[in-house]
Amino acid sequence: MLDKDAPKILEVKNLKQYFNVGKKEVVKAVDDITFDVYEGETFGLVGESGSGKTTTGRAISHLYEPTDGEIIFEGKDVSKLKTKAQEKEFRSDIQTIFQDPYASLNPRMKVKDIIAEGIDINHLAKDKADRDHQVEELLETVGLNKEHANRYPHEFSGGQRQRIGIARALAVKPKFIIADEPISALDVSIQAQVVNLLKDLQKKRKLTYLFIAHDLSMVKYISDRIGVMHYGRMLEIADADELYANPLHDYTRSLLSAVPVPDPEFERQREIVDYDASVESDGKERKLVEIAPNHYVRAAEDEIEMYKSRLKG
Amino acid sequence: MENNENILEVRNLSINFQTYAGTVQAIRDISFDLKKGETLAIVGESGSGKSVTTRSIMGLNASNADVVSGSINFKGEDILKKNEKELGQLRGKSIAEIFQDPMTSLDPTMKIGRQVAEPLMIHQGLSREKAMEKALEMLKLVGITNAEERINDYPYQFSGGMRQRIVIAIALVNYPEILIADEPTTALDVTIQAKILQLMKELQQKINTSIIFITHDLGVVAGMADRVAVMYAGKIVEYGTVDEIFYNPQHPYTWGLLGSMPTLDTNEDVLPSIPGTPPDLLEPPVGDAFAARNSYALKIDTIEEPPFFKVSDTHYAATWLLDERAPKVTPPADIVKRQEHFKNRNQTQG
Amino acid sequence: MADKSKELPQDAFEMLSDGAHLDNEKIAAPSLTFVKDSWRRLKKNKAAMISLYILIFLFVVSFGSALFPSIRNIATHPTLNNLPPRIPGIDIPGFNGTLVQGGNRINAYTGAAANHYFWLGSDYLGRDLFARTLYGTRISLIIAVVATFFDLTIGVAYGIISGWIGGKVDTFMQRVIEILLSIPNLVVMILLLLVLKPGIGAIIIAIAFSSWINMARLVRAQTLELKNQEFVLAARSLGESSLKIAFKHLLPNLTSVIIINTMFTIPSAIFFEAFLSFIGIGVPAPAASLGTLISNGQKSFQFLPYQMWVPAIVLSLLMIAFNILGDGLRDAFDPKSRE
Amino acid sequence: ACGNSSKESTSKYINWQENSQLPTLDASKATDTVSFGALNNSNEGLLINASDNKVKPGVAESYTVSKDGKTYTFNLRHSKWSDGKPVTAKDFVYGWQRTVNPKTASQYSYLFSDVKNADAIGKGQTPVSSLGIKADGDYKVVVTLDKPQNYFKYLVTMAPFLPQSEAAVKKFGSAYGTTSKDMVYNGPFKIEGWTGTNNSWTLVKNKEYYNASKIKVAGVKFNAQNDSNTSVNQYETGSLDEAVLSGAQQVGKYKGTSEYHALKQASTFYIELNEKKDPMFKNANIRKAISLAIDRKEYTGNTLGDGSIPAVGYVSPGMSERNGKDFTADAGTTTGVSYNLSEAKKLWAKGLKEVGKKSVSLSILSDDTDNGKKTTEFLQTALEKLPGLKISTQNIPFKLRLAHSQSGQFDMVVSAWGADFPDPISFLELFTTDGSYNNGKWSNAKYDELIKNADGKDANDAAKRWDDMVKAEQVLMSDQGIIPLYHSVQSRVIKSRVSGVQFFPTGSPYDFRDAKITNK
Amino acid sequence: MVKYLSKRIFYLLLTLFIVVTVTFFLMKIMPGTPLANEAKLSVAERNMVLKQYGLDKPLWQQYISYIVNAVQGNFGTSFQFSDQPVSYLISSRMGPSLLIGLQAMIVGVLAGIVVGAIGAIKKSTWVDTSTTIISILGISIPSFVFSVLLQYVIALKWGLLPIAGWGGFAYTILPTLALAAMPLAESARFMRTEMVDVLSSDYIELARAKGLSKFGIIYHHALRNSLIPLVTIIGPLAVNIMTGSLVVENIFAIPGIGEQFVNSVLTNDYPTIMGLTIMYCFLLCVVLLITDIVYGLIDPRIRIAGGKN
Ligand SMILES: Nc1ncnc2c1ncn2[C@@H]1O[C@H](COP(=O)(O)OP(=O)(O)OP(=O)(O)O)[C@@H](O)[C@H]1O
Ligand SMILES: Nc1ncnc2c1ncn2[C@@H]1O[C@H](COP(=O)(O)OP(=O)(O)OP(=O)(O)O)[C@@H](O)[C@H]1O
Ligand SMILES: [Mg+2]
Ligand SMILES: [Mg+2]
Repeated sequence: MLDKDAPKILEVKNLKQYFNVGKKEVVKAVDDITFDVYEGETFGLVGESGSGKTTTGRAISHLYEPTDGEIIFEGKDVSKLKTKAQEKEFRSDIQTIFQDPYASLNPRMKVKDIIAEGIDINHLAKDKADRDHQVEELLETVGLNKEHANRYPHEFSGGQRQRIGIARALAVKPKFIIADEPISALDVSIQAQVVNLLKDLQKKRKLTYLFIAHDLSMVKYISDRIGVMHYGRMLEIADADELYANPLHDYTRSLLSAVPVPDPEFERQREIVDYDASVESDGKERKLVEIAPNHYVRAAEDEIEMYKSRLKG
Repeated sequence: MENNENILEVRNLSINFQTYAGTVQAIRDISFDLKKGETLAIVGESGSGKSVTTRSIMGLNASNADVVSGSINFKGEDILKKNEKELGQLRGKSIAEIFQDPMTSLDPTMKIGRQVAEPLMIHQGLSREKAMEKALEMLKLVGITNAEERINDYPYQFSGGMRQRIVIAIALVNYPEILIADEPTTALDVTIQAKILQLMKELQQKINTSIIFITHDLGVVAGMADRVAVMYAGKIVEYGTVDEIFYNPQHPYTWGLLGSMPTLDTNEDVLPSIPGTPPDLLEPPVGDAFAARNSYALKIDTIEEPPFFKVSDTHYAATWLLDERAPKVTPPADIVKRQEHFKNRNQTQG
Repeated sequence: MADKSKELPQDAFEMLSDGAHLDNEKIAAPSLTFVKDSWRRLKKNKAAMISLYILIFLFVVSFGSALFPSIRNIATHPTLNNLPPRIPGIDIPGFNGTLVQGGNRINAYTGAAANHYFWLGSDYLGRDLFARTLYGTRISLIIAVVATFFDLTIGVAYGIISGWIGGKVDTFMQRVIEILLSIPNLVVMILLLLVLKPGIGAIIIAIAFSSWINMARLVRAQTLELKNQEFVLAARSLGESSLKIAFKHLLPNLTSVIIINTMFTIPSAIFFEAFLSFIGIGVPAPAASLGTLISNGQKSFQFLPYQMWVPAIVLSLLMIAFNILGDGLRDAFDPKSRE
Repeated sequence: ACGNSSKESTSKYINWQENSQLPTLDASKATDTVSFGALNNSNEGLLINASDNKVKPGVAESYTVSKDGKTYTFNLRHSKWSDGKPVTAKDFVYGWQRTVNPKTASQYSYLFSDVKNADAIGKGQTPVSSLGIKADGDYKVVVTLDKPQNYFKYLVTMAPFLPQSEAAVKKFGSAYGTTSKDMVYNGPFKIEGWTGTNNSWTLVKNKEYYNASKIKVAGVKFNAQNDSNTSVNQYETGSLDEAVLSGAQQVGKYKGTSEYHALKQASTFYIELNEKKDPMFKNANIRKAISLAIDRKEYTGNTLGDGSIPAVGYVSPGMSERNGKDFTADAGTTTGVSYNLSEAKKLWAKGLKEVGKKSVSLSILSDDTDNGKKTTEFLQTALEKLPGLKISTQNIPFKLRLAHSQSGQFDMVVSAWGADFPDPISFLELFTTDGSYNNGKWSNAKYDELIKNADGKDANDAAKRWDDMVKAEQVLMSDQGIIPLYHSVQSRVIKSRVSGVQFFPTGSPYDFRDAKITNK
Repeated sequence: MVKYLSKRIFYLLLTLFIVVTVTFFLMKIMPGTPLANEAKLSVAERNMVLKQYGLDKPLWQQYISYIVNAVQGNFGTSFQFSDQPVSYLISSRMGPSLLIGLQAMIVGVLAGIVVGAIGAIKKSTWVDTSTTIISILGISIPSFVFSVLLQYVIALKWGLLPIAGWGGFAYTILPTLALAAMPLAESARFMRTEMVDVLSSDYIELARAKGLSKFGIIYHHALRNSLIPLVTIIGPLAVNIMTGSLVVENIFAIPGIGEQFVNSVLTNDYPTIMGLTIMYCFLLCVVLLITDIVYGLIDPRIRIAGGKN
C-alpha cells in the first residue's frame, strides 16, 4: 500500500513539550516521543483526550518552542531555521486543519480574505485578479461556489466551514498537512464528505498527512500507519491493518475494544478490555521497541518477550 | 423482552419556534411509542429535532416554543396539558434525564451528595439524612469509588467520566419509569463512553426503566438500542428494530448514515457520503426534505412528501422508493452487503 | 395519504437526472455581515434606539449651537440675574417667568427684565441658562470624548500588548494595573488637580490617568481568549507577523468589547467631572460643565430649583442614554443573544 | 417675607453653626476666628471687647497708663480657673511669655512687638524673662512698651494675650489645648465635648467664673459644617438657633426679617496690581481706569447679593471712629471707588498710550470660594469693556492663593484684609513700600512717611495720629495703590428666642456673656 | 495559602510605598506651608514653625523620616489643627465613615441583589424593564443631587428624619440611603447579568429536570451561583462608597473622614491629605484582598486552586 522506500518527510526525535516549566506544576503534555512520517503517507495519531496529540501537532508546526528533542522536516531542524525566508518556506510547507470549525475562522473576515491570507503573506498572487482567481479555484477544489467568497463564516454550516479551513491550508501549496481532529465536530453525514475530500486531495496533490483523531474507525480507514498516544507518550506504532489485527499494548487493546461499531451483532459480543494506566508509572525504563517489522511498542526490557509471544499467539 | 405495553405514546407532535427570522418548524408531525423496559434510540444529525422532542416529553421546552399539534401520552395522561406544578411532580420522578455535558450539568457550588439527594427530598419527602443515605447507595451503584468520602466533594473534584456517573445517579435515584439520555456520552472518550454505556445497560436491567437514547453515533446505537428512530429535518424518516435498521435499512438517508461511517473493515476508496447540508427549517422544502441531498431522488420527492411505507410490522420508512410505482434501485454496495446478511440470517432463523 | 388525489405528473416516479438537484451548497439567505446583523438587533431594542437618538440630538445640538454666535457668546447681564424660565406664549408655572418666593408665586420679570425671555432662566450673572447648559453639555461631552480617546489608545494598546505577549511581560503589566487600581481614583484626581492648574486640561489628564484601566483589563481578557482561538493559530502557522495579527485578527474581534466599554467610559467620565465640580475642583469659571452648573444650581436649589434641574436633567439624560445604549449594544453584539 | 414661620427649639442651649472646625484651644497657637471665638468665651483677658469699639474690664478691674503711654498697670480682681485655682498676675506673665517664646512657634507673636523686648526674644537674642510684663504681687500686672501704642487696650482683649496656667500647660504637656479636656478655663464658659477633631463642641456655663450668676444661658452648642443649605434647613426646622447665610438667595430670603443680622466685618476685598511683574501697572492712569470700570454697586447688589457693601475706601467702615465720626467719613473721598465707564475708557486709552501698548492680556486670580468665582467672573466681563483688554481668570484654594500672592505669581489678585484690632493702622500698615502684604509692590513716599509718623512720632497724640492715617488713606485712594471692591458682611440668622449675643468686627467674633434665651 | 497571602501582602505594601512616595513628592511640589500669616513673621519665627513640622531639613531626609514614621503609623501633625497628630485625626473620624459606609454597602448590595434577581427571573417583562431603569437611575443621578433631594423632601418637607448631624441611628438613615444608591444600582446590574447567565446554564436545566419548583431552583441553585461572583465587585463598590462619602458626609455634616478630606483639600492641610490618601489606599487594598480571599473561600471551584497559588 505504501511505498516503503519513500523518503522520510518528517522525523520527530525525542520530542518533549512541557508547559509551565519553572512553575510548580509542570504539564508534560508531550513526553519524549519519537516517530517518522514518510512522504505521501497518512500517519494517524490516536489517544484519549489530553494525551498530547494536539500539542504534538502544534510542536511540529513550530507554534511552540520544544522543551527538548528535535523536529526535522525535510532534513532541516525546525527550531533552527535561520532566515526569514527559510521560516516562510517552512510555514507554507506545513499547514494545519483545525478541530473546531467555529473557532478556526475569523468571524470578522470574509471567506475570500481568510483563504487568501497565506497567499498575501507569501506574495503568491500577481495582482488582485490573480488573487481572486486563486481563491475561486480553491473554493471549487473543496466543493464550494465562488459566490461564497464574499460571505462571512457565520453564514456557513460546520462542514462548509471545515472545507473553507482546508482551502485556507491549501492556498500556500503545502506538502504536509496536520489535520487535528478535522471531523470530530461534524455530523456523521458530513464527516464522509470531508474525509473523501482529504483523500482526494492527497492523491491529487501528493500530500502527506498527520491525521489526529479519536474516532478509531475513521483513523484506520484513512491512515497508512497509526501511532497510539497516552499521557504524552507514544505507546505503539504500526501499520493500520497490523495495529487493528494485532494490537500489542494493553492500552491499544483497550481502545480498540471500546470503539463502537455500527453493527448490532458485533456490539452484542463486545467485551471491554480494561487498561490499568498505573503500570506505566512503575518506574521501569521503557522505550519504543520494534517487535515485528514496522511494529513498535513501548516496552521495558523484560516485557519484550511477552509482546513477542503476544504477536505470535 | 418483548413487552407490548406502551408507556409513552407521542402522536402527531409538531413544534415551532418563533424567532426574529420567522417560524422554525423544529419538529413536524412525529409519532412514536416507547415500550416498557425497552431502549429507543433516536438518531439524526444536528438540528434534526432530537432534543426538542425529548424536551417536550420533560415539559422543558423554551419559552418561544409553540406546540402546533399533537399529544404526548404518559400512562394515559397528556403531558402537554399539564401545568408547571404537575410537571414538577413528573420530572425527576417518573421521567428523568441525563444531559449531554457532564462538565456543566452539575451545580458547581453544591456538594455532589446533596445534588443526588435532592430529587429524593423533593419527591419522596425524605429527611436529609435518609436522602443522603440513599444517595450514597446510588453513588456506589454507579461506581463511584470511595463514595462515603466523596459524597462531600464538589463537582470540580471529579473527572468527566465520574461526573457523568453522578449525573446518571441523579437521574436514576428515584427509579424513573422513563430515562431520557440526550447524547450522554458525546463529550467523553471512547473508553469511558464504553464504560458508561455498559453501566447504563446494567442499571436499566436493575430498575427496569425505559430509555430514550439520543445520539448521532450509529455505533453507540447498535450497542444500546432495541428500536431505532431515524430523524431528518424535524421528521422521523424510518423506524424499526435495531436489526432492521442496521441490516435492512430502506431510507436513502439511513443508507447514507450507515455508509458514511466506516467500520473497522471498510476498505472502499471513497466513503459513500451524503452531499450538501441539511435544509433550513425556517422554510422546509416542498416534498421530501431529503430530496436535495438524495442521489436516489425521484421526481415526486420534489412534489409531495412521502408517507410511511410498511416494511414489516415493526419497520416503517418514509421514502417514495418503497412505493410500488417506483423503479427498483440498488443501494450502495455497503448496504447491499448488510441487506444480504439480513436475508441470510432470517432464512437461517426462519 | 393516498386519497389526497393530487395530480401527479406522468414521470413522477422517474429518477431525477443525476446531479442537477444535488447542489445544496448554495446559501439562500442574503448575506448579513456582523455589523448589519448587530444593527438589526439593536434596532429591535426600542430603549437603545431612543437613547441613540437622544445622544445624537444632544451631540448635534450642543456642538451645533457653537456655530451660532448668538448662543456661543454667553453675555452676562448682572441686572438680569436669577430669572426663572420664561418661554414666550407659554403660561405654565415653571415656564412663564414666575417663581415661588416666600410662599407666593410672583413674576420675576419686572423692571429691566420685563422684555426679556430666558427659555430656561438665567443664572447669578444673568447669563442665559439655555446657552450655558448647551455649553456645559459640550464641555462635558468633550471631556468624555477625550477620556474615550485615552481609553481607545492607552487602554486598548495596553490590553492587547499585555494579553498577546503574555508571560512575564503580562504579569508585570497586570501588577502595574493592580497597583493603579488600588489607588482610589478620586485621590489621584485630587492630587493631580492640586499640582496641575485647575481646568479642562487637568481634568482630562486626571481622567486619562485612570479611565483606561478598565478597558485594558477587558481587552486583555478578551485577547487572552482570542489568542488561543484556532483562527489566530492558523494565522501564526501561516507565518503572519504579530503586528498584522493584532490588526487583522485581534482588533476586529475586540471591537464589540471596545465599543461597549466605551459606552460606559463616557458616562463615568462625565459623572466624575461633575463630582469634581461639586467638591470645587472642576472646570474653572467662566467655562462650565454640566457638573459645575449642577453644583452651582444645587446651592440655591430651594430658591431657584430650575438652576439645578435643567443641567441635572440633561446630565441624567446623557447618563441614562449612554448606559442603555451600552446595554443595548452589548446585547446586539452578543451572538448568544440571537433570538 | 415670611422667614418667621420657622420652628424654634426649646432647648436651654443655644445651637450655633460655624462654617469651619475648631483647630485649637491653645491661645498661643490660635490663628483663626473660630479658635478666637471659643477662647474668648471660655477665657477672660485683662480687658474684654465691648460694643462700639470700646473695652470693658475683664480680669483687670481697672488699669492706668503712664503719661508717656509706655507703661500700663492692670489691677486684677480675685477670680478662679475652672479647676478652682486662683487666676493671678503670674498667669498673664506666663501666658505672654509662652506666646513670645520662639520655642512655642506662635504665629501671632508679632502682636506683641511693641511690648518691651518682644522682638528680641522672638529672635532668640534675649531670654524670655526679659519681656516687658511683670507681676507685682498676685494681683497687679505691669506692662512696659517700647513705644507708646494707641491701640494697646484692644490688643489685650485678644486671645494671644489671655492668661495661661503654667500648672495646666505642664500637666497636659503636648496635649494642652488639643481637646476640651486638656485645658483650663477662666472665662464665663467652659468647653466640653471637643475631641480635637470632631465637628462639635459646647460652651457650658463655668461655675467658677466670678460673674457666674450673670450668665443667663446654660451654654452654646457649636456645630461646624460648611454646607450652607444644610445649615439653613436645620435652622428652618429649629435644630439650629443660628446659621451663617451664604449667597444672594439665602440672604434674600431672610433680609428684612428680625432674624437677619448683617454683621460688619472689619475686612475689605481689593485688587492688587502686580507692578513688579507687569510694569504697566506703574502707570496710575491704568490703575485708575481699571478701578473706574467696576460698578461696585451692581456687583455687590446683584452678583454677590450676600449683604456685602460696596467699598467706600480701603479701611473698612464702622470699625473705628474719632469724636463720633467714622474713619471713612473723615477720609471720605469717592476717588478710587467710583464707577464711570467712559472716564475709565479715556484713562485706559491714555494709559495704554503712555506705556506703549495696544492690547494686553491679563489674568485675574482669586479664591475658589463661591464669592471668589463670582468675583472673577464679574470682573472679567466688567474689565473686558476696556478696549484691548483681555482677561482670563483663575480660582484656587485660599492658602494656595496666598502663596501665589506672596511670591508674586499673578497679574491681578483679589485679596482681602481683615483687621486684627479695631484701629485703621491695622489696614494701613500693609501698603508701605516694604509692607509684608504689599504684594503689588505699589510704593509711595508720602504714604510711607504718614504711616511712619502715625506709628512713631505721633503715636501718643491721638489727634495727629488720626490725621496721619486719614491722609494716608487719601493718598492710597487717589493714587489707586490698590483697587478696593467691597467690605464683607457676615450674614447670619438668629432665632428670636436668642438675644444679647454681642458681635465684633475684629478678634473674637462673638461674646455670649450677655446672651439670653426666652422660650415662648 | 500562606504563600499566596504573603505575596499579596507584599504587593499591598509595594502599592502603599509607591503611593506614599508619589504623594509625598507631589505635596512637595505644592506651594504653601503651615503658616497662616507667613509674611508677618520674622525669619527666626518662621524657621521655628517650619522646624516644628520638620520642614527645615533637606527633602530626602524629610522623605525618609516620613516613610519611617508612616511605617509606625505616624503621619505627622496637621497644619490645620495645631499639634493634632494626623493619625489621631483620622482614627477619631473613622467611626462614622465606616458605620455609614458599611450600612450603605449592606443596604445597597442586599437591595441590589433582590432587584437584580427579580429582573433576571422576570427577564424581558415590564418588571425587568423597571428594575433596569431603577439601576440605571441609581448610576445616573449624582450623589450630591440625590442627597439634596433626600434631605429636602424627607427631612425638610416631611420632617421624618433629622436633616443633618450626628447622634444616633436616625441620623444615619438619610446618608446611608444617599450612599446606597450607587451600590444598589451596580450590584443590581451585576446580579441581573450574572443570574440571567446562571439561569440559562446546564445545571439549572438539570435542576428543572429533577422536578425542583421554581422557587427551589432559584433558592438552592441560581442564587448561590450568582452571588459568588458578586463578591468580586465589592472592592469597586467600596471605592464608590468612599468617593460618595466625600460629598454625602459634607452635605449631612457627618464628622467622618470624607468630610475631613474635603476640608483638608480646601485648607491645604498637606499632612492630613497625605495621611488620608494613604489611609484610603490601604483600606481599598485591604478590601480587595479580603474580597479575593472570601471569594476563594466561598467558591469551591477555586478554593483549592487559590490555596495552591
Ligand atoms: N498551553 C498550555 N499550557 C498548559 N497546559 C497545556 C497547554 N496546552 C495543552 N496543555 C495540556 O497538555 C495536555 C495535552 O493536551 P493536548 O491538547 O495536546 O491533548 P489532546 O490529545 O489533543 O487532547 P484532545 O483530544 O482533548 O484534543 C493536556 O493535559 C493539556 O491540558
Ligand atoms: N429555543 C429555540 N428557539 C429557536 N429554535 C430552536 C430552539 N430550540 C431548538 N431550535 C431549533 O430546532 C431545531 C431542532 O433542534 P434540536 O435541538 O432538537 O436538534 P438536535 O437534533 O437535538 O441537534 P443536536 O444534535 O445538535 O443536539 C434546530 O433547528 C434548532 O435550531
Ligand atoms: Mg486536541
Ligand atoms: Mg440535541
